[in-house]
This record gives sequence, C-alpha cells and structure tokens, in this order.
Amino acid sequence: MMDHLPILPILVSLIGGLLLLLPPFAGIERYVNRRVAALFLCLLQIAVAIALMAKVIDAGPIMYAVGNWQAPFGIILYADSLAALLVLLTGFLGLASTLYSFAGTDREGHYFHPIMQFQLMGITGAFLTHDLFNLFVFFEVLLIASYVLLVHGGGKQRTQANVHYVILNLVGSAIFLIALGTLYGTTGTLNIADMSLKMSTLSEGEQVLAKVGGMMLLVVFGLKAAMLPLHFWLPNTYSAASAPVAALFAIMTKVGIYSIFRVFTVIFGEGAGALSNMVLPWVWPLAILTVIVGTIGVLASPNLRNIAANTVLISVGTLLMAFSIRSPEASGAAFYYALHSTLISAVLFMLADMIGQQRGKAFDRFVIAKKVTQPTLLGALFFVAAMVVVGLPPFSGFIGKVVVLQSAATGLDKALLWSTVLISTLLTIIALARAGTTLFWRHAGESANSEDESASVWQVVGVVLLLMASPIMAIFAGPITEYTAIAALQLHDIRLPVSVLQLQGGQQ
Amino acid sequence: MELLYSLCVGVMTFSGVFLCLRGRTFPVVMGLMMLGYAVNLFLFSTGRLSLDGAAILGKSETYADPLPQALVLTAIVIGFAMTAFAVILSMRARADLGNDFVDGKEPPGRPKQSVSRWSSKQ
Amino acid sequence: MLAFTLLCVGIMISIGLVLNLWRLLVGPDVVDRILALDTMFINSIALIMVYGIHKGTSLYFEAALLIAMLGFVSSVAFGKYILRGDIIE
Amino acid sequence: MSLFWIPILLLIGTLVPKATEKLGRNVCTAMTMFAPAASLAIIASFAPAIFAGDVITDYFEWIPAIGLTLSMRLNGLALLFAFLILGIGLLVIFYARYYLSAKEPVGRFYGFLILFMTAMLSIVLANNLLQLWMAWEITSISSFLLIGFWSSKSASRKGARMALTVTGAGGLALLAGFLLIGDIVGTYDIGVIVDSANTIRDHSLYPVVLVLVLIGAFTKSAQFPFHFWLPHAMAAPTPVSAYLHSATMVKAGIFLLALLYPVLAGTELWFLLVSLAGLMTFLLGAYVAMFKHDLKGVLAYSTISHLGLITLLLGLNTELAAVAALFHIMNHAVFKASLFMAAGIIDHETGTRDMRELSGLWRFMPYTATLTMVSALSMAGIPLFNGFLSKEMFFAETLEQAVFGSLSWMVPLLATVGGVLSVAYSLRFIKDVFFKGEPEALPKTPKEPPVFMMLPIALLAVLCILVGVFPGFMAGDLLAISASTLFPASSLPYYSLSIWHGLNIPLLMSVIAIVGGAVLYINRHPLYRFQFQFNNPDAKQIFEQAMQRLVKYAQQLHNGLDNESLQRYIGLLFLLVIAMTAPPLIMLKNAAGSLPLQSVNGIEITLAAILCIGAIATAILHKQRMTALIAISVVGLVVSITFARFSAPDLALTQLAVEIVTVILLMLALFFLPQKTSADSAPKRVVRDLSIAAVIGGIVATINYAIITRPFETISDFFVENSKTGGGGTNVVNVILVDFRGFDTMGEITVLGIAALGIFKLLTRIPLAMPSADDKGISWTKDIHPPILVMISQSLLPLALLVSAYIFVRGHNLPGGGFIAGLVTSVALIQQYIAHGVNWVTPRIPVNYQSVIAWGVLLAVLTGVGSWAFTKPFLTSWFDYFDIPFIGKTELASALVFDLGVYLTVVGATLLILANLGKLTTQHRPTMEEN
Amino acid sequence: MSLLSRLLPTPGRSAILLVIWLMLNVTVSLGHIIFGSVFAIAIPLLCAPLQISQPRIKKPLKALKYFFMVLGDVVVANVQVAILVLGPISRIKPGFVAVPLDIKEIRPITILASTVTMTPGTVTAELSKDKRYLYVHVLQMPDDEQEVIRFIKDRYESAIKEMFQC
Amino acid sequence: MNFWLELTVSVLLMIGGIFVLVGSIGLFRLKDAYTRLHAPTKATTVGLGGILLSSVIYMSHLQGYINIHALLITLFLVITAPVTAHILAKVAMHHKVKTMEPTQNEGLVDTAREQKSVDDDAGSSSDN
Ligand code: NA
Ligand code: NA
Repeated sequence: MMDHLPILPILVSLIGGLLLLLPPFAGIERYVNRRVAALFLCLLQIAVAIALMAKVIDAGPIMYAVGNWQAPFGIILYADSLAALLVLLTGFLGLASTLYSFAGTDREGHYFHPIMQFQLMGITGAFLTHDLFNLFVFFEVLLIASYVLLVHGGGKQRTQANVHYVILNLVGSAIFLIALGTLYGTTGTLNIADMSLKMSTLSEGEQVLAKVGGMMLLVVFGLKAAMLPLHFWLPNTYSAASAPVAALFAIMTKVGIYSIFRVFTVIFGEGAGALSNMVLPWVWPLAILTVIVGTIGVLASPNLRNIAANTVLISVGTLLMAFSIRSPEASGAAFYYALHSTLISAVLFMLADMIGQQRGKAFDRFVIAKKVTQPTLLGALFFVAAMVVVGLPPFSGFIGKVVVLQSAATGLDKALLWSTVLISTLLTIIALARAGTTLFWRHAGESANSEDESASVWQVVGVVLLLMASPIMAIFAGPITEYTAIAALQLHDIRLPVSVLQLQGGQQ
Repeated sequence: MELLYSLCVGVMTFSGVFLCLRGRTFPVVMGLMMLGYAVNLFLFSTGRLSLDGAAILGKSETYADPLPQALVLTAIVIGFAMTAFAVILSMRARADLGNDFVDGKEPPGRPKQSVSRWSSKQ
Repeated sequence: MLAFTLLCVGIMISIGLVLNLWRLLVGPDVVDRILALDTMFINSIALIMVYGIHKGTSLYFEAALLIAMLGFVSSVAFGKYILRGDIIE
Repeated sequence: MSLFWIPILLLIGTLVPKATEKLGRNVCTAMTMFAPAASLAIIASFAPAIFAGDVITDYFEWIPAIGLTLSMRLNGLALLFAFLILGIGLLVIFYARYYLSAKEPVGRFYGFLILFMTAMLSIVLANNLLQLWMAWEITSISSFLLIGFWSSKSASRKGARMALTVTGAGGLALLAGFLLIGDIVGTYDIGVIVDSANTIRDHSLYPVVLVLVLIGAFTKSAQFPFHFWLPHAMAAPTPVSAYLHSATMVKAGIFLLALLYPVLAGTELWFLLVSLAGLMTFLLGAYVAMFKHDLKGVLAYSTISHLGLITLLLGLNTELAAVAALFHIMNHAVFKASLFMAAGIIDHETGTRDMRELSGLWRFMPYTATLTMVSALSMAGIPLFNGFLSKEMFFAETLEQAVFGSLSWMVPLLATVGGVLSVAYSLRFIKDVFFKGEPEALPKTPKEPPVFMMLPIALLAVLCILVGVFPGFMAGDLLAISASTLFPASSLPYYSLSIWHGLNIPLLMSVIAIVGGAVLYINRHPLYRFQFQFNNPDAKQIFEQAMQRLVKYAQQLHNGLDNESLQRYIGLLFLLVIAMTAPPLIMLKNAAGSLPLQSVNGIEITLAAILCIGAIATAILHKQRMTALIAISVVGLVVSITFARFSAPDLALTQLAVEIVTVILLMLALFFLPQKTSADSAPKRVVRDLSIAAVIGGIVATINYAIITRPFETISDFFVENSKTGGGGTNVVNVILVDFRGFDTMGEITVLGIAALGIFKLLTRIPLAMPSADDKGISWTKDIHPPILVMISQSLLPLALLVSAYIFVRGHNLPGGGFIAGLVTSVALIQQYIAHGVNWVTPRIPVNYQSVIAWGVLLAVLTGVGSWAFTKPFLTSWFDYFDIPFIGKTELASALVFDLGVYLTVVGATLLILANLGKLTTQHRPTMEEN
Repeated sequence: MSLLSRLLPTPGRSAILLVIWLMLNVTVSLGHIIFGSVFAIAIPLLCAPLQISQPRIKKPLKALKYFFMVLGDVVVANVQVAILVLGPISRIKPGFVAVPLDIKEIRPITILASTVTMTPGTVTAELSKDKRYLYVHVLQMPDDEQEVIRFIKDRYESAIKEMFQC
Repeated sequence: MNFWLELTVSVLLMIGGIFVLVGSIGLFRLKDAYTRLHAPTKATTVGLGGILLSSVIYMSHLQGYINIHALLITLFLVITAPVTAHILAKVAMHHKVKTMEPTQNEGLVDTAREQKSVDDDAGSSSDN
C-alpha cells in the first residue's frame, strides 16, 4: 500500500464518496451511518496525507505512474513537499468542515458528505498531478463539486451566487482548454516537467504561441485564485455558501495559486529561455491591486462573511506578491502564509455562521441586534480568530506576515510589498475592531436564552480544531518554515521533477 | 483548408463569446455550448488536420494524432456535464429569483417583463 | 468515374444542406425550421456515407447510424416541445 | 532560574482569575496576585547581580528562518521597568478588588490585566526585536480589551477602537522599522544591534528606520501628533487607567526610545524629531490639562504632558538628559498611579469626577485628601517630593542644548512655561476637589473609602516623599544601572541626586514655575473664557467620523468596481485575455507556419459556410429561443461532420450524442424559461460586446491557424505504437481513454456523476410555475402521448439497445466505447420518456439511478485498484487472448470492465437528470425523500 | 410457463435482433452468433416492461409481400413527386382527406400510417382519438378525393388486415 | 474495379444524390408547411436508399464479403421518418399554419387538430 501513497489521497475520497452513495450509507434516515463513515474517511485521508508527507520528507519527491505508463506518455502524479503539504491541509480542512456540518448543515439537502469527498478528491488531485490535462480534469472535478456544494441548503442567495460562479468558471474552463491546446500544439506533450524541457528548444514563432498559451493559463489560474480583475465572483460566492462549505472553499483559491506557482516556476520559470518569468509584469501589479481591492472590500463589508471572503482576497494578493518575488525564500514564505491564511479564512466563515445563528434576523450583519447567546465562547473565538487573521502575535498570522515581508529582496519589492501589506493590515484591524465591537458589544436587549441557537458541540469542535492550528503553527513555526523552505527549493529546482520522472531530456 | 478551419473556429468563438456576454441565462448557456464547440474544434486541431487515417490500427498507413482526440472526448463529456448543470441551474434561478437574468434582477432602466403567461404555482 | 460521381453527389448534398439551412433560417413557422433540421440530419447521413465510399472505409457507418437514431429523437423532442411544452411529462 | 519562567508564570496567571472567580473575590484577588508577586520575586532575586553590573540572558531558538529567537535579557533598564510594571501592577490589582462593583466580572478583568502585564513585561525583557514586537502588539490588543471593558458604553467601544487603531498603526510602522534594522544588521538580537549602532546610523536607510521606529514609539506614548487617543482611553475602569497610563502602556514607547537610544540617538535628525515632538507634547498636554473638568481628563493630559517631557529629555541627545528622563519615568509612574487611584476613589465615593461639582472633600475624606495632595504636589514638581527632582534635572538639561542655534533659548523658556502650567493644574486638582467650599448636590454623600482601598495610594505617596527626600538612597542605584544601559560604550556621566544643588538657574526656573503656576491658577478665569470661546473639537467624534467616511468611501469604491453584474465580470475576463495575449501575438511575424496547406473543395466550403451561418444565426436569433436552439443544433451537426471529416469517428459519434441530449435538456429547461425576451441590451453594449467577441474570435483563430500550420513533435507516436501491444486495442483513441489516460476518464465520469447528483439537488423542491400556453398564447395540445409515437418508440427500444451494445463491445478496437454506448442507451430511454411520459416509464424501470452512477464509477475505480493485486500501479491494464471453444480467439481486457463503468455512469447520470426533470410537472416532484 | 417461453417470450423479435447483430458486425462467425444470441435474448427481456402488448403479425409471408409492394410504390411515387416538386409550383393542388379505418389496434394502424407517409405524395397528419379516421395530407389531390381513400384502404389497409388476421 | 460494378455504384449514387437534392429543393420551393412535409420523406426513401445501396455494393466489393450493415440505417429511417412527419404535421396543425392557395378540405385541419372523428363534426366534413 505504501507504494501507492501518492494516489491514495485521491482514491480514498473518491471511493469513499461513492460508497456513501450506496447502502448502507444512502438514505435519509441513515445519516448517522453517513456521518460515521465521512468522519472515518476524513481521518483516513489525514493519515494517508501524513504518511505521504513522511515519505516525501524521508525520500524526497516521489512520482506515481498511473496505469504504469511512464512519463511523458502516461499521467504522472508527482508528490513533492509542497504537494504533500497541501494535501494534508486539504484533509485537515475537510475534517473540520465535516465535523462542523454535523451540526445540521449536512442534513439540509442531499449528498452533502459524498460531494464533500468528491470535492476533496478534486482538490488533492489538482495538487498531485503533474499532467496539464489531468490538472484540467481535476479542476473540473473540484469545480462541479463546488457548484453542488454551493447550492447545498438552497435559497435565493446561493442560487444567484452559483449562477455567476458557474458561468464564469465555465468560460474559464473553455480558456483553459484553449491554453492547453496551444501548449500541446507547440510542445507536443502534456507532462509539466516534459513541457519545461521543451520550452527552451522552441523556435521563435512557437515561443510566441507558447507565451500566449501560458498567458491564458495565467488567466485561468487567476480566475480560480481570484486575482484581480477576476475576483468578483469570490465575495458573493463564499459568503453565500453554507459555513462548512465556505470553510472548505478557503482552499479553492489556493489551488489556483498552487497552479500558478507550479506552472510558472517549472514551465515558464528560470529555464524557459526567452519566456522565463514572462508573467511577472502582469502578476506584480495585479497582486497589489488584489490586496487593495480586498482591503477595500473588508472595509466595505456589511457582514462578517463578507469580511471573511475579502480576507481571502487579501491573502490571494499577498501570495501572488510573494510569487512575484520569485525567490525560493519568497515561495517558502508564501507556502507558510498559505497554510495559515487558508485555515483562518475557514475559521472566519464558520464563526460568522455561529455568530449569525445567535443574532436572529440580523445574522452576521453589522447592525444592532440581540445579544448572542454565548458571548464568552464566541467572543473569545472571534477575538483569537481576528488576531490570527490580521497577523497579530503570537499566532501564525504574525509569522506568516513576517516571513512574507522578509522575503522582499530589493528595495522596490520592499517598498511595494511592505506598504501594501502593512496598510492593508491596519485597515483590516480597523474593520475587524468595528465588526467585533458591533457584533459582541452592541446589542438591543438581552438574548433570549434559547437552547437551539447555541452553538452545537460539532461546530465548536470544527472551529477549535482549525483555530488551534494557528498557535500550533506558531509554536512549531521553526520546523514548519524549514519544511516550507525545502518545499520551495524543490519547486524551484526545475531539474528535480525531470530526474524524478526519469525523463529523456534529464539525462542529456 | 487550414485557413477555412481556423476561420470557422474564430466565428464560433465570436458567436460564443457574444452570447456569453448576454444578460439572460438561456443565451448565456447557448454561448457556453457554442464556445464549447469552438474549443473542442480548436483542441482537436492541435494534432494538426489529418484527412486520412483515423487512429484505428490497421485501417490506414498514417494516423491522425489520437491524443487530442482523446482529450477532446474527455472535454466533450465534461462540457456536457457542466452544460447540463448550468441549464438546470438557470431553471432553478428562474424558479428562485422569479426572472431569468444572470444577475438575478432586472438590469436598471428596462421595462418589467410580463409574467401574465404563467399560471399559478403548482 | 466513381470519384467524379462522388464529388457531384457530395456537391448536390451540400447544395441540399444550404437549401435546408435557408429554410431553417427563414421559417416562417417553427415547424419549417424543425423540418429543415430534420432534413439536414438526413442529408448529413447521405454526406457521411458518400464520404465513407470516397474513403473506402466503413468507419463512418456508426456516425450515420447514430444521426439516424438521434436525429429522430431530436426532431420528435422539438415537435413534442411545441405541442406540449413539457416533452417528458 | 530561567527568565522564561516569568512570562510562563504570568501566562498561566492569566487563566487563574477566571478559574478562581467562583471562590469569592478575596480569594480570586489573592490568587491573581500570586503570579505577579512570584515574578517580582524572581526579578528581585536577580537584582543583586544586575546591580553588580551583570546582564542576565536566556534564549530559546524558535523560528530560525525568520530570525526569531526567543531571547530574554534582564539589564538595568529592564529591571527598572520590571519593578514598575510588577510593583504598580500588584497595587492596581489590590486596588481593583475594591474598585469594581460586585456584579462586574472580576475574573475577566483580572485576566485581561495579567495578560497585559505579561505583554508589558515581555517587552522590557525581550532581547530580540521581533519578539519585542510581538509583545508590543499584545499590549495593544489587551489594552483594547481593558479600555473596552465596559463594553456596553459607546465611549468605551469608541475609545478602545481608537486606541487600537492608533497604536496598531504605530505597531505596523514599528514592524517595518524593525525588519529594516534586521536587514541592515542581519539579526534581530538587540545586543548585537546595540553593538552595531554605527552601522545603522551610517546606513542610507537610517532616516527611514528612525521615522518608522519613532512612529511606533510616539503612537504608543501618545506623543504629538498621535496623542489624541489617550484621553479617550479614560473610558476604561480607573484601575486600568492607573496602570496603563502611569507605568505601562504609554511607557512602552518611552522604553523603546530608551532601549534604542544607543542605536538611534545622537544624530541631528533624532534630536529634531524627538525633542520637537516631546516639547510640543509637553506644552500641549499641560495646556489642555488646565481646562479639563474631569479628574481623569486632567490626569490624562497631564500624562501626555509628562510623557512629552520625558521624550523631550531623550531627544536632547545629552547623557544627563537621558538620565533625567529615566528618573522622571520612575517618578511619574509613582505619582501618576496614585493620582489615578485617588481619582477612582473620589469617583467611587462621590459618584462624580467633575471638578465643577466636587469641592470641599477634605472634610469628608481627609486621609484620601492628604495622600492625593502628596502625589499632586509631586506632579506639580514641588520640592521634597520626587517630581521636583527630575523636573529640576529637566530644567537644567534644557539649558545645556544648543542644536536649535540662536533659537536654543526658546527651549528652557518653553520648559518653564510648561512647568507653570503643571503647577497650575496640580493646584486646581487639590483646591477644587478638597477645598473651595462645601460639596453640593453630589450623587452620593462622600466618605472615606475602605482602608484597603487607600493602601496602594498610601504606599505610593510614601514613595513620593521618600524618593523626594532621600533620592540617592531610594533610587540612586536603580537609576544608575538603568541609565548605564543607555550608554553601553561610555561610563555614566556625573550627576548628583539631591534636593539642593545650590542657587542656580534650574532652581530659578522651578521657583518661577511654582509662583507662576499659583498666579495662573488664581487668575485662570480669563484664560478659561479665552479658551472656551473655541469649539473644542472632540477627537473621538472626529475619529469616528473619519472612520465612517473611510468605510463610506470604501463602499462607494467597492460598489463602483463591482456592480454585481456577470456581464462585467465576463467582459473583464475576456478583456484580460485580450490584454495578455494580443501583445505577444502581434509579435508573431508569420501567422502561417511551414506546413504545406491542404486544399479545399466546394463541399468543405459549403459546410464551413453552414457552420458559420449557423453560429452567427444562433447569436442573432438568441431572443427567439426555440429558433436559436434549432440553429445551434445545426452547428453541432456540422461540428460532428467535421470531426468525421478529419479522421475522428469517435469524436463525431460522441459529439452527436452529447449534442442531442444537451438540446433535449435545453428544451426541458426552456419550458420553464421565457420563450422570447425583449431587448436586454442597449445598442452601445451590443456594439461593445461584438467588439470583444470579434477580438477574441480573431485571437483564437490566429492561434489556431498558427498552430495547425506548424510542424511539431508529439508524444502521440508512442500511443499508436503501444496501443495494440500495450493496451490491447486497435482503436488508439479508445485505448488512450481507457488505458493510457484512463485516469482522465475516471475523473471525467466522476464529473458527470457529480453533475447528475447536483442537478438532482437543484431540482429538489424547485418552486416552478408551469406555463399554461406557449409564447403565442396557444394552449398545449391534449394529445399527450400520440399513439403512433408510442408504438414506434417501443419498437425502437430493443434496436437501440442492441446498437448500444454493439457500440460498446467494439469500442476498444473500432470507433465506439462505453461513453457513446451509454448515451445511445440513454437516448433510447429518453425516447421512451418522451413517448410514454414519466409516470408510465419510471415505475417500469425499477432502478435507483443514484446507485447506478455510484456503481459505474466504482466499477471503473475498482478495475484500477485491481492492478494493486499484481503489484502494479493503479489502472495498469490487463488483457489476454483466449482460445474459447466454438468462438475462437477472444480478447478479454480489464479495459472492458473500466468501460462498463463508464457506460453505467453515463446511463445513470443521464437518466437521473431527465427522469427527475420530467417529474417536475407531475405530482412526483423530487423531494427530500431519498438520501 | 416453460423456461423457454420465459426466456424467449418473443422469439421473432429475438431472431430479428440476432440478424441485426450479425449485420452490424458483418459476420456470421459462431462466436458472434453466440454473443449476439445473448443480446437477442437479454434485450427483449429487459425491454419487456416497457412494451405495450399488441397483436402480432400472424402471416410473416404476407408481411414480406407487403414490404416489397410498398417498396415498389415508393420508387414509382418518388419519381412522380420529384417531377411535381421540380415543375411549376402552381401545378400542385394539395388537400386533406379523412381515411376511415377498419383496423382498430394501434400497431396495424401505425404500420398503415407509416406506409402512407413513406409513399411519396401522402403524409399521415393525425389519427382521430377514437382511431376511426386517419387524416392524410395529399400533395396532389385528384379530382375525386375518394380515389385516394380507396387507394389507401384497398392497397394497404386490406393487406395489413391480412397480415394481422384481424 | 469492374466497370459495370463501378457504373452500378455510380448510377445508384447519382440517383440517391438527385433525390436527396430534390427533397431539399422541395423543402426550399414548396409553399406551405404541409406540402414541405412531403419533401424530406422523398430524400429518406429513394435518396438515402440509393446512396446506402451503393455503399453496400461498393463496401462488399472492397472488403471481399457482403457488408449490408448500411441497410440498417435505412431500416431505422423507415421506422422513424413517418413518426417525425406525423409529429411535425401535428405541430403544423397545432400552430394553424397557413395552407397554400388551392388546398382542398382545409376544414379537416380543425377536425384533425382536435383529434375528432369526421362524423363528430358534421359542419366541417365534406363527405362520409
Ligand atoms: Na487500463
Ligand atoms: Na409519404
């Protein structure tokens, strides 16, 4: 079984999700069975991810030739430190979201747990595959699952948000295919590492075509990552989704970011000759604008879910800025930051839901409403979460912010990155201070102590699980940053996949 | 031939993009379909145009590039699933939001759509 | 001879297709458009068969068969739609 | 004992109050005091070594990657601050036990307070800039909680937010400054940084570093122009004010200036920035304090003023001034803490802090009055009290500087003016509260507070006097060792701590200050009249308005950017594509590559024309939806002919089948959508969309042309070569689908399955209204299931199933395969639905489509997993040829099982969708009954 | 019911399916006959629930004869209609007729309707609800419309009646 | 290839092609929807029949064995085309499309549309 580790994260969710559709897990009355099974699957997923990570730490990047067809012909899964880390993150997020959903979300409609598993499958697949078309397929898996999860629970807002989300992404998929076609048509291969080998051998005209294809990929990944001006879908979509779904969605933008890191480091990175780092003139300014727009969004947010969604935007911009620095240090910093920001965004969505359900009609909007039923619990959770999200010590956000800031190498990088990030942080502090004081400190009348509004123990478990990750990530920041640094080095060493995949060009 | 082919892809893309930019769900879904056709033709042609030689072994001397064909097949199926979802979603939107605008609401400055044709909810 | 015939027939079918398209676009009633589409299916079958003869292969037989099957379903569905609105009520 | 025990102890201490709250207030207080007391004891145990000149350090590697070592250092400066923080902290805790009313959550209060204390102590003990910054931010946050403790009051919330915002902003600037220092020196270790002072001062970024650090320090210490938050922080409970604004929070900024004094001071820029800010703050605070009627208001501005004084001293760049600054830090902490606590008592016992209502309390609370007067006189700088000594040193130092050139004389003059004002407001504090007639109309009848509540004040008042009388004995050593840390390179300059230095100018300045203060107090009314004719701007209001404006602008900007219109989103998406791809494409010199072009004949041109006309017709006719649907069917048809034309029979088949099912689906949806729509776009927007579409179309066509006219090398030859030998099939496309790239196919059917499940979800409880007539107003025909159609459809079914079996079986070697077969089966079954209706068909197909989908995908996956049994990777195919009697050589392949999975998924998915769509108009709408 | 009749409720249909299978695969190899038989047996069983019971063709030979008769009619009529279509449109005088039916079951009626439609010049437009009339559109109406009705009834309906023995 | 064989194939093809074209011309030229309905059925029968027959002959010749599977397409079309026409006629009547000038017994359209028997509605029946 250990030989098959790289594919196990995908298969666990896929097979698990399928079994959940069959007896004895299908059927409205058998939800307990489903829950137990879903929980087991999430734990299994995490165990697999940990095993994979251990193996990668131990033996370096490993590959898995699906169908026993070697690169560049078959589909290759490639698990390096980065992929393993993100797979683990996905599993962890899946576990928390699943636990949270036990509070009742999972029974608001059909197929919650199976689709959740398929969603995990799509995400892990996208992280693990080293084949561009297979990446497209996993993108589609994760997208269709996200469409379905988004409408879970029903309601006008969700339907409306989904219409935008679905149509935009379908257009995005069309562009993805054009980009794929262009790259295949010029390089004659689909394997990422193989394509990187071909990139430096292209003739002048082919280079132009490859560049166009690469640019289109940037648009596609930018759309998934919610890079400006392709971000519009995000706030409405994420704030419309039910809490555990939105929490899981926190990692979806990271799939886009991951793809940008992977593709534009390996294929269009240092080794791409005339095309090396061709996207930087675009990504730098767009990243800054993303942070700015995210910050404006945070300030303008009428409710907590919207703030959470806009903090996702800010983290996206920050990650893209780190990407633009194009050093292993910056990439390593980005990976740490990505872990942190994913987890905390998820927490915010869950908290917004828990707070909202105790504030009656006002839900999580910043208006005077009745007092929350559990002010101490929710207040404490919110307070910690807010500190984490704005990057205040002693939690992971602080370290995430510092590593990213430190990674700016040149004076100009520093000036741009620091001022953007720090000003954004300040404005986020202002917004969250307003939010917190309004939600917890201003109220019209005491809460009617109704039991059914109280946070379910599952919700608390889900949130605390995610929130605890932050201090743990801070305490063990030493080893974790060491790991992300290695992950970055592996990513930037573009000969590494070539040799792991034993590609022909590698020996020459 | 190549020029003619590219022209067709271009025209279909044009039509698809234009439809995608409409304000109501139905034309947008058709635009996505159209864009799908264009994209499939595009992807297909990246194996170059081959008049003879379907990639069936033993049926001809030379073979058309089978890889893009396989990719397009996958893309068609996925596109089918996605379009189906989009179609039903637009139905759902019509049901939930009471209109068929992609934004879920009448764009500002247009006359209200008549709903007299619709019988009461079943 | 055969090659020439094939080309002639192909062109005749194509002209047929254009005429069908004209009818499809002009209408005037929906029934004319559906009919035109149905005829296009039939012409396409003819075209594909002619192409198969031209290539000397029966690889395209299934395509023609499927057009015959599916074209029917499509035309009936269109018709049912006009008649009843809900085609599979 | 490790220094780390101090923060650890205190951190544990933050949890103690909440835990012991239920045991009663006395127990809780005692338990709460344990951690600070123990910490104080630990510090004290180190004190002899420190006094002996040692520095205690301790460190723990935490995050080497960012240079964050947890590093503690106890030196003189830290010792001084630690004593203040813990000592006054303990007194405040003790005091708060009596101050807080019975129903207030004392556990939470103490928790926040200890948290704050931990952070403050961590600042002064930190030996790493990043670590210091962490503690720095935690003071901001915990002070936010403390200031907002009475959260139901608007003033508390606003005051807390303002403090957080201002100090938070400063904190971020400080972080940037620290990071720059780290960049310059290569470490955040403060010891090393102090040693590298010259490197920093000579660095081109020194001004930037300095400004950033000063912004941090000034915001925290409420220096002009960041002073405005401090008075509003007085919304906090008085013990908090006593703590935060005497010994801790605001002193953190001063501590930072002192800490980095060896590194950053000594330059002209330092002098200018620091001393000017200090001077301004000193005067402004003192002046405004004159006009405050609220006791805590007076103390707040007095605090600002005294902090300005200290800052000014540090800015003077002379060693003695720095010593004076440290001395005043001690003194100010002592008298200001006691004054705040006194103000708290007065408030507590009389119900008001307004000096216009208070008067003549001396008669009612003589002990309190005495203690308060001691501290107030110290604040005024009256001899024999500690405040006098440091102020005298301050006066002396103002005379020593000469950096302002010929204007240097202004500094001592202004210092004296400040002194006058200090005396005046101190006098007012004493006179207006304790004397000046009888108290009238107080909310409560004044009386002495509990003895224990006075105890902390008494202790501090005694300190004021003791230090004031025996300065050398009481504070000399502490001052000496703390001051020595400011001058690591040189020995301390000579200074004397005594009351009497003889008749000199500083003494004269003191006298002027005292006399002038008294005179000013007596004649204050004209000044009041002058001052109150101005509308006093309320910083809180301005700040709140500014924040609201900020939010409003943000909302406007946000709404301007995002009109919530998909058309804009998609438009931007396409525009970005254009912007990113058009420039490189323009660089493409030759669109056409080197491949020879193939000829075209009339048939192809005709088909192309039909395709294009169909596509454009679809776009033009999109408002007549039925017609557009027919037009797009034409496009689909020609596309599949095109696939056939270019040697892709599999694609032709698939395209065709998918096309039909999609169109049927669209028809089903169209029934519930408007059939025709009015113009939905303004002409301008149509032109714009046409332009975007045309450019995108042009780009795609160009790329396409450029690609297909260029030769390339591809991995595909491998598939052709290995299809039969490695994959066991002659249809290379199918072998790619089920073998070489079977993994893609597995994902693809998963997508299909999920989509079907999702559609089922969408259809669940869909609140749709059915149109009673078509768009022409013609009501529907009553012939629901035409008998001829029924008859023909049922005869077709076996035929169609046979064809589907045929297509399935041959797929591996010839065009076909599971997917197409699945669609054919589906279409045949759809035909039954169309002919017979859902009510008739559904009960006759007793299959759970959901299970069919699951089993389909599962079958494909398990085929893949099966290869593990042979220690091969997932989806490794297996095939062999068998000689079966009567049948002959037959191939059995795992790919066939895989393909069967595909088939089942397709059938299940299509039927799940269509059957449930059909149910919408019957009584059997999909509901929550299943799964 | 015997096993055979349970396995092969419609032997004729199964036979046709087997023949079609062999046609599709262009082979008469034993392997395919076995393979095809499996489908030929299984598919009717699978489809059985979706079939409405209808009279069966009792005289297959008559059916064959009918088939070739119609085939001939189709070819002849095609030429006539082609001339009509290509000639001046003004010559065309279409019309509707109502053909009274003697056959009552839907399967024979369907065969009749199909025949009418397949032979050029006539198209079955509608069947009355009570299945007593077939409404036919005629491209070139003779002066006496009874001519058309007679033609359909005598040439086709009677043959179908024989076929089904009804 | 045998000349006669080639000739047979060519002639059959030509006949098929002509009838397919005639069907389309009919669709193009004829004046009302009902008459146009007649057009494609022509193309289906002789038109496609000719082409498929030529395909059968030609393929059987090429491959050396009798390959009649193309006839299956004809089988399908023979079964399905009448239903299509029937449904489309229903649509035409449903939409009450205009009939061309000299159409006889127009009144039957209304009777048929309601699926009544002629004798139910004496007013519109012309005989029986
Ligand atoms: Na396989
Ligand atoms: Na006919």
